Amino acid sequence: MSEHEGTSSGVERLRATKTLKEILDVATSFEATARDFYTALVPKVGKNLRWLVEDLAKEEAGHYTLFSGLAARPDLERLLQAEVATPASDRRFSDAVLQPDLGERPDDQAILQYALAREHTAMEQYRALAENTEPGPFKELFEYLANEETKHKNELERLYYETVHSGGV
Amino acid sequence: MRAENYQSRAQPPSHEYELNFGPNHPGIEGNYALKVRLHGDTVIDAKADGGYLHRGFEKLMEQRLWIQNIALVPRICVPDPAPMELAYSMAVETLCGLEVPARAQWLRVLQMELSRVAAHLFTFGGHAATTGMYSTMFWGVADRDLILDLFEELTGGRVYHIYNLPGGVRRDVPDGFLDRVSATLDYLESRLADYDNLFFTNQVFITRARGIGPMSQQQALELGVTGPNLRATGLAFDVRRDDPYLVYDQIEFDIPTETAGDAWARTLVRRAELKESIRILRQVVARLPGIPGPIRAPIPNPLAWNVPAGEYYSRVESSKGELAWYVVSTGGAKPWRTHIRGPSAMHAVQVLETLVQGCRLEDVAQIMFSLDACPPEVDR
Amino acid sequence: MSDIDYKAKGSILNPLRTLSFFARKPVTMPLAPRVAAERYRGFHLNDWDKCVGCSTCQKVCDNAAITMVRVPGLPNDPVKGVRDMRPAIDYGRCCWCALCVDLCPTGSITLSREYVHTCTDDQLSSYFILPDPKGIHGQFLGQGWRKEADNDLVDHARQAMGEMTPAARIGNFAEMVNGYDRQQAILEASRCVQCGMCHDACPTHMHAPEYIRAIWQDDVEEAVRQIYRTNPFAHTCGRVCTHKCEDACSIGHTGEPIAIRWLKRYAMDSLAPERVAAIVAEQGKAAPSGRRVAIVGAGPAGLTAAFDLAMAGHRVIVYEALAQAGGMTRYGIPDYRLPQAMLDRDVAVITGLGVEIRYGVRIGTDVSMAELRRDHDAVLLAIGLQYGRSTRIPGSEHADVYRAVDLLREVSAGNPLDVPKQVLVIGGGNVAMDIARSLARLQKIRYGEVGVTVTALQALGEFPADREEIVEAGEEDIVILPSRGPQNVAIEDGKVIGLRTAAVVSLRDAEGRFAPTYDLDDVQFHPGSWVIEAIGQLSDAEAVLGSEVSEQVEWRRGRLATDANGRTSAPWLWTAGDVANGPDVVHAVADGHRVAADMHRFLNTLAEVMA
Amino acid sequence: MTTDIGQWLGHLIGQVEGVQHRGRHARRQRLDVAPDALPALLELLQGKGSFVHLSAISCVDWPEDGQFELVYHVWSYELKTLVSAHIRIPREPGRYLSVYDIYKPAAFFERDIHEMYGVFFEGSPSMEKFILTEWDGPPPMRKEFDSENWVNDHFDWQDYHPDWLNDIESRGGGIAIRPDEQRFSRKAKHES
Repeated sequence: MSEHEGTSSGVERLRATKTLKEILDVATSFEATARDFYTALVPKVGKNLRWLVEDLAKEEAGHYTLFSGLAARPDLERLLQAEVATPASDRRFSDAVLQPDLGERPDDQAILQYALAREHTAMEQYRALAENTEPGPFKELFEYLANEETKHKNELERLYYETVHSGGV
Repeated sequence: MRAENYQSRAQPPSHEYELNFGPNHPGIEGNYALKVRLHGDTVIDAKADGGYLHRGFEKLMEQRLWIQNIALVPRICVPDPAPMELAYSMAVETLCGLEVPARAQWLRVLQMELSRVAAHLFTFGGHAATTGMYSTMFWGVADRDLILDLFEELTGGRVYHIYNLPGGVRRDVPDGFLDRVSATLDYLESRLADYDNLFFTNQVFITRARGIGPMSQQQALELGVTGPNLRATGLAFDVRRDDPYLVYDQIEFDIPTETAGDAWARTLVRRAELKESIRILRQVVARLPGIPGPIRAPIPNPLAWNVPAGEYYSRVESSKGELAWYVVSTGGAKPWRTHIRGPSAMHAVQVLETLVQGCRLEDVAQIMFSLDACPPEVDR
Repeated sequence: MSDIDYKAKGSILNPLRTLSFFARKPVTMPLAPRVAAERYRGFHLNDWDKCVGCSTCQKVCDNAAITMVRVPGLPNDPVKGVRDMRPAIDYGRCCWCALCVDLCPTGSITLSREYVHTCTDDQLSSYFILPDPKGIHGQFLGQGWRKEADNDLVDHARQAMGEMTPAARIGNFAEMVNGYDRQQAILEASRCVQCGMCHDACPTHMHAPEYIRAIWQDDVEEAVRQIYRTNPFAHTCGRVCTHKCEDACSIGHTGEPIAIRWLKRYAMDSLAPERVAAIVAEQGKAAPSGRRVAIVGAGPAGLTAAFDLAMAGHRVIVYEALAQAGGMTRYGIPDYRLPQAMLDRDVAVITGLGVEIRYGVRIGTDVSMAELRRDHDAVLLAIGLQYGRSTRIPGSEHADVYRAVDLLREVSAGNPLDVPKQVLVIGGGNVAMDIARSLARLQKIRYGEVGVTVTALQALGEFPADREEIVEAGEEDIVILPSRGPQNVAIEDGKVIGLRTAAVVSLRDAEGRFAPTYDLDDVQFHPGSWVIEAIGQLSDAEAVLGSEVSEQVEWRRGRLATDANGRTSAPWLWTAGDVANGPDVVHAVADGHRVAADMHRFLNTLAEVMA
Repeated sequence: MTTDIGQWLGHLIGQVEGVQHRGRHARRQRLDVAPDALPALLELLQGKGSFVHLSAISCVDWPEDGQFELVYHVWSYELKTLVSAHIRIPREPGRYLSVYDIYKPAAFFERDIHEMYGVFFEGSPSMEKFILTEWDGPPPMRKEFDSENWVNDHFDWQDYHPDWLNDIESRGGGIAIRPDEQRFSRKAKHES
């Protein structure tokens, strides 16, 4: 599911520090990929699962818009050059930029498991970034994102258990 | 009773007239009354006239669940309601084959004899009042109240105990209750001397009561007289002894009799019975602590209680005489038929009608009270 | 015999001795009202927190003195057996017998220690009281008559149900519960106070008070008549119903609830199938309507709807993918709980009405939904949840990791299973218990001993399974490990060797929703050669409908969107049963009735249009 | 009581034709007898059996059989046994013989049965009304007379409007189940 061994893009990113700009770029493409992935999945799943995929796409699109907006703000340009320590979760986060292969007609459980893993990675990444960033607008941004992703992940977890563990039968 | 029902029974000659004696509860329309035909102040004929004091018990009982009738039957006789519950319960128990636990039987004796004492105190008072001796009535009613206090504690009700259920009784004695019974019995015994002075050995009362409403044993048997009224003619018959129920066969008591068969003798029998009841109650107080529970046999849910088909005639000795229920079940949730044989129904109609023949008007009330007739039980 | 001799003692002077009373101290009683005795039967008090509005007091009242009053704002929950009604007493009718106290199932009613209430003519309404804990005069003087062990008339104890001992039942699939005999059934039925809480709580609102009463009256035919008013799966529900009725039973507040399920079973078992069929026929089948209905799935929901629609005169054809009818009741419930012969009886009554069941036809594969639609006026989708969910933990894709429903289907169909000596079951619901106990029996038969371990996320008290299932599983030497979350299936040399679980720290989040968290420092290994997942089920509704129909209809969060009557956005298609509202037989029956009624309304309008 | 009541009674009633005898216990004996044999039986019981006390006469209505059952409860002070003699008479015309000549208390019971069931006793001293002097309806103890219906037809339920009820009604609640809808004794049917 979220195990994608052997992707070649990892090595160059194995640096101790990165600029905020670099990190934001990755995050933006992370959200864009997800948005595109879910959007592409919509016609592939049965109509009964479409609500789930559409919900997920909408969520990711929201984050993408937020990031694109930040990158375009001239007043933040200087701050974006600051170097921050690369979080331990960075590699997994970067890997998730790539689209997974869930097969031709993934079921609700598979979609949820993918989404859960993604949210978990994002949550860890943003939390670590928030810790590594000097106090200021970006620290607040990462904290905000970490909380968002945590909430989202919890929501998905509940949905997962309610869907899969369908109760006392 | 409406005015149009007060029509004279015949067209009497001018020197005879008719008097409606009663209804004896002036506030209640349609109560029991005695229509007396007089020649001067001498009674030449009398007819009992039933009323509507309590109405249609037997019909009502056919429409109620077996257990619900327990709430109804004590109302048939206010002065002595307890035996009504008991006799009805005994009939149902026989039909159901219920074994009443020993402790329940002793508790029932306790209730019965307390009720008998209360009823006799009431009767003394009533009888005394008919001869103008109202102090005895006040005393009797006040002392009866002490028994009612005990009933309130034991059963939750002062007059309508609703204490029996088919199968046993509803509650056990509360803490310290037997001590309070003993104290009340001590008090009542001590009062007996007062009653003797004021009433039983009062020469005015003796003179008023002796020779009034006399009945021979032969006459009493013919008229179906029972209870103290029968024993006052010398026949020592008592259902408790001769058709025994509860645990009366384990209790020592005498059956007092008199021979004169008049109003005086009837009252003397009751006075002696009061003492016998106290004697019985002392035995209950002494033995009850040693009788283990339970106080009720297991009974079904009252809402789903079919009593097996059958019939039974259950009899007890009430303070007024032989009390019986004839109960018929067709196996249903309600009685098919219940018929009460109340002692007063006999005494207040045929017996009273007979005994007042030839007596003087002022003795009619005394004869009635000396028979201890209970109008509600006539009307039932 | 008299002990006073009036001749000797009688004197006109004797009463004068009484004059000595003038010298005595007068007895003076205070004017203030005194409090009555501790068990005095005064005016009613009612503890509103205890009272559930069952109206038993009203039923036992001799004098029609009790009126039930609906009080807005009080809890009103049929499933919990609580009504927002409270008794009001008419003191123009009450006789203070206190039978209402003695028979009160909750013990909420007591009587006060007050003697008197009186009023003038213009205040007559003060004789009509809604008792609360303070009583008629708003002054609580302590409780008088109340329910104690001596005077309690509620019949608390249930008739014991005979069943096979664990040793006797573990080696076979024979039905383990004996059922009541006539005497037991009558005694058990006699405990009922006819409050009707069961009727309100039952999903299909069975006339339980009526059939319990009929059983008590030894009128089994009447009982069956009452049962069939609402439930054509009576043999089945008499055995495996989740009996919401018993949870709501008012006797359950202070005693054991009436064994309503077993009484239903008694009534059904007591009557020959021909008599049951004759009683059903009494209801009278309507004249043929000329309408055709297709029902997909011969489970309880589909067949209940088939029953109703056939009675209403419609031609009903049921398409069943498997070889026999009953759905999960046949292929999910083991024989020791529900012998298939009993299910056959229920089905026979329904087919006896002219309902045709075509077996072995899988809609979406053998016949398309479009064809069904073409050949019928209306279609009901009642396919249930036939597919097991997988945990998809690492290793769960191994061939020796099974879904419980698949195995149960094999057991019920009588197909041989190569059950190993030690198996592991994941799940705490009834399906988990069913597969655990079924495999235990197969192991006992094959190896002479049981080797089943059940792990579940829930703590023992929170298992979705019925209490008795858990107890009985324990009696059959099945090991149950609560609060363990599966982490991975251990595989060695291509073979399953066991399951790793972590301790569950918490099962629910702050909002009470299901979201387990694990303590990964507390991991255990459970050896076993098979792992069976019994965590949840899903349907293949989308596949049955086919993509064309599937695209046409509305969906709502993964399920077909329906109105309150089970009708989808396609005017010819309804859905019912577990696939719509799960997950037990009686809910499916209720669903079947509801949907059938709506389909019948629809078919009637069709007839009008055609005419 | 040392006498074997059953045996003794069996011997006595052997003199009356068609009597069936059952004993519940020593002090309760039941006899079933044809109506025309009852007076002779009672005379025998009273004269030879010392059953001098007529405790009661009970009437039981059996509408489905079209019969009234009359039960004569007699007691012997000597034998200490109660014998209940049962007869069945046709409900129509509901006539029977008075036993007043044998037992005086019969007058009271017969008058009562006449008033409550409409059974006429020939030779009874008074068949006048006793309690129901203002009643011109059917004999009320007959099963077909439904007294509760009669009450409901002739009397109104008290119409109460206490403040608490007005308040509850203003909040959307109110009387939900009237007592007459639920009264259990009314619902429970007779099974016979």
